[in-house]
Amino acid sequence: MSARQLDPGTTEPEAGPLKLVATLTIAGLLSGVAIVGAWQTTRPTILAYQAQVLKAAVFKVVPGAQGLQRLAWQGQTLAAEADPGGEGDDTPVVYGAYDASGALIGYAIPAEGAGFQDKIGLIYGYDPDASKIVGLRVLDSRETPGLGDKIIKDQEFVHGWDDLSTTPSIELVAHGKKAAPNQVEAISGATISSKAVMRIVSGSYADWAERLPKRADAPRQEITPAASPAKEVAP
Amino acid sequence: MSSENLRLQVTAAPFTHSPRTTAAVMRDVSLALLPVLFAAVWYFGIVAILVVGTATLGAVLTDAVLGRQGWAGLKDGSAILTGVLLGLTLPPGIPLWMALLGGVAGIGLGKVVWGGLGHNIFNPALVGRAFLQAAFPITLTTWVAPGSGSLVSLPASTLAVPLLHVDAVSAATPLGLAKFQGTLTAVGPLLTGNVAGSLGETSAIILLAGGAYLMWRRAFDWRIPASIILTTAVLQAVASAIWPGLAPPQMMVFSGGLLLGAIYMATDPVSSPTTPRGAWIFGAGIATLVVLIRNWGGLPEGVMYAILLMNAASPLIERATQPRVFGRDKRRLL
Amino acid sequence: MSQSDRTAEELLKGLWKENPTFVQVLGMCPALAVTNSAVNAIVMGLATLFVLVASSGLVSMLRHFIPKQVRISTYIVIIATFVSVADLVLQATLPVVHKELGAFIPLIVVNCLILGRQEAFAAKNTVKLAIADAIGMGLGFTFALTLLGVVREILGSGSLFGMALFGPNYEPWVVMILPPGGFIMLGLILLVFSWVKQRRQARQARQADPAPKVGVA
Amino acid sequence: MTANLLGIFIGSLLVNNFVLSYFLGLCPFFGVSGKLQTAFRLGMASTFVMVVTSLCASLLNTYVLPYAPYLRLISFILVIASTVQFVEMAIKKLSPALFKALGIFLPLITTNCAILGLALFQTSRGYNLIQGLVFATGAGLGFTLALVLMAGIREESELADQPAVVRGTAMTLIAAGLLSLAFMGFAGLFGGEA
Repeated sequence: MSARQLDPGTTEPEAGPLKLVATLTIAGLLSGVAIVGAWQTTRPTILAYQAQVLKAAVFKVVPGAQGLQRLAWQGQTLAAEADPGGEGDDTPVVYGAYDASGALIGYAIPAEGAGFQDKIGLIYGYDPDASKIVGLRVLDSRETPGLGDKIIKDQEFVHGWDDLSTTPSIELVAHGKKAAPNQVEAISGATISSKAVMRIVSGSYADWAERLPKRADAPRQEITPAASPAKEVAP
Repeated sequence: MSSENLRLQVTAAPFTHSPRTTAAVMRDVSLALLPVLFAAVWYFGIVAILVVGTATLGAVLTDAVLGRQGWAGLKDGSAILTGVLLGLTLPPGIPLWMALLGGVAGIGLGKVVWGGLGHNIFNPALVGRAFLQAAFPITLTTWVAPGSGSLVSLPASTLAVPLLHVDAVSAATPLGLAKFQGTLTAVGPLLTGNVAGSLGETSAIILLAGGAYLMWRRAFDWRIPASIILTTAVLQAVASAIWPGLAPPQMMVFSGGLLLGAIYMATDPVSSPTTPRGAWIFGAGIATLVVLIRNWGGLPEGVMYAILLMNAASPLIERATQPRVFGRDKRRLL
Repeated sequence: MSQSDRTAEELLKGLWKENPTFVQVLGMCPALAVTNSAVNAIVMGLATLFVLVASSGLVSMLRHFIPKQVRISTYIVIIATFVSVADLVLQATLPVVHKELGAFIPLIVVNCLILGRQEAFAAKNTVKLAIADAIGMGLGFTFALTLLGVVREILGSGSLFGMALFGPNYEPWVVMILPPGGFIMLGLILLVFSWVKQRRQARQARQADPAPKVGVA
Repeated sequence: MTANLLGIFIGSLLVNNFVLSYFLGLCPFFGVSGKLQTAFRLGMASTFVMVVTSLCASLLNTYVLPYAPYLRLISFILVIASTVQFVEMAIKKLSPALFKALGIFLPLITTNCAILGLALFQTSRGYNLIQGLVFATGAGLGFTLALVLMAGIREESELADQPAVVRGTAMTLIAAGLLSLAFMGFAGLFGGEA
């Protein structure tokens, strides 16, 4: 674009202010109608996909899960949160993972934080009765391809979180140095991204897991066949 | 780059005339590098020669084929020097085809496209190294422990088939140990060079001796290494006094590529400022970046990046520190 | 020149002679940002093509009704609308690619190529020509992006359209899918372009003037 | 999570420099980086517009967009266009000298994708008002830094006797690639741990 093109031509006959305002208003109105139309049409598909992605992630990090529901703190009690409050809503939530009978078998906790390059978003499964982390998946990351993105691709690292004791606390050790049930091995060559994942999980764990109720005290899932469990994802 | 600029006949920096020819300087630098190469062979075996040789081959061939002067352009020795320096920054176990590629990339992207010797903004050897580091991040940070093989044995990865990956055993460098495991290395091994690292960054004593020789021969601007080493030591002394977890200053100076970079890379007269004040600023800038990256960055080593960044800034430094021309009004930088 | 010839010419010029990326050097942000894989590059190219064709058609249709003073704002509103629509449709149909492209779909709005075509062509020509021009430019852009995406993916990931090409032991040139690789690769492609062009000019000059000439460096 | 401000600032200034790592603002980067002085001025003007845009985007994100998320793109672009218009008028009134110096570059800022990119990234990362302002300042100064470094390189290499094939955009792209390579050294700097 050259500046000349942006400069409104002054030699042209002036259009009246009314016409200018009218043009912009009509353009705005039509544009609004078009966008809202597209939004309405695509919304169900987008939400269904997001719900599916979330469901897949929850079922992966809490093995054996059959159903899930959003849980949030309401005062001192953890309760099911029916519907997200819109895109601006950032009430922290966890997902309860349930077996077929509607009893809670674990929590899937989304967490995010700074990585080597950019934000890392992940979700991890937590079993409150055993005080164990039972699974972890990185959902969102822009870590260096071939290096930092091993936190997604390196199966050894990913499965290092499958049965991880949280007592007294989780620890990262160098590759091949795991000696205790509360230790995860870092990926060799991608120590920084491994560290970032550990930091994010530790931080979120301190915020969440310690006060999450045991299985028996957790809210049950209402089994209504029609209800699709997850409405919206904020991974 | 509009064509309306008047094409003046301008020679490239450095403008100061010196009785010493480029080729003579190159000879001195090569001479000073010989002990470094011997040390590399001593610690890592004959593979050091192979890596340095292949990198040099890549550099020389590229300069001869793509360079404007063809084979005649090799006479000043600068392409050979670039190749040798590049080779010395590589890890001992690097596959040879990568070393060759590094030489090609260094000369191609770092020198030929800029118009050849005297016109490049970045140090070609470091361009090659940075390209390799970005292309093969794992291989370029896979180190071999010194003395782990016999003089003539080769690491398994050396003869890897081009384009294919071979796993290699990795030892940690002193800087990596300090950063990721919190283990400090004593000054003794750093001085003698009995540590894992790039081929040329082993022995601090030998590197310093080479620097002293170059200074005596006036083959380089001593201000730049002096500024880098002093600033690094001072900044790290202050930083490690404030945050006791950081490595001590002596380790900062003697480990990794700091000395190799300060003495042989940063002093490249084409890609560094030519004014004395500019040289001090240039060095201090490199040191500041090194201290920042090593202490608070994601990478254990940052000398290469620090030098490349200051290479990029050196036209600005030069401009800001140029003595005012008589009769012209004070010209601000911006 | 007949009408259909003119249309064909407007269509073809964007593909090669006035290729938006290689010749006009417009819309570099998406050309570099999303070309780390061939699929991303094609989707981005096609999304841009859609927005470009739709906006050019509409702008050309309305060219007598939009007052000069507010034309840029109107164009931007029109473009932003189509981009919003494209964004939503992509999110619904190709969610995985949409996630990878991230913010670069909304950024089509400020792709200088699109606003440039409205101002330079659509606002002054008939609907038919405007659409032909837009299709040509859009395809040229898609072609350039795809070429870049294919090269970068093959070198950087050892795959093409997600399928591994060289087996599991390939050592990928990670740099190619990182930002520096994008800059350098496009730079090298442009270099090849201008080298070919120079050689052709030199040959033409030689043919015109048979006297021996000094070769071009 | 509350990302620390130093991390955000360094992140947008160096680690994820808008030009060299996100490829945003390339049009002015290639168009205006030929002369040091104009590069610096355009950079500073863009920084100012970025800060104002960030402020407006924060307000929109808090008060308007929760109710109408589909208007995000169109409201951002309108905010940017009017901010640029407003900045242009303000500078013209307050400092005619500066206005003259910036000249044609001001309207160009509207189509600088770095500005829209800033608003979009700020939204998708969920930055609050303060974080957004720090992000915008870092990104703007980072844009200026890239522009100024590039201008220095280009002014110097104009004087060099380059091969004719290389001159022009190809050269600038390769230079940007090498600069971007050098900026990789900042990866992870102050990344959330400072």
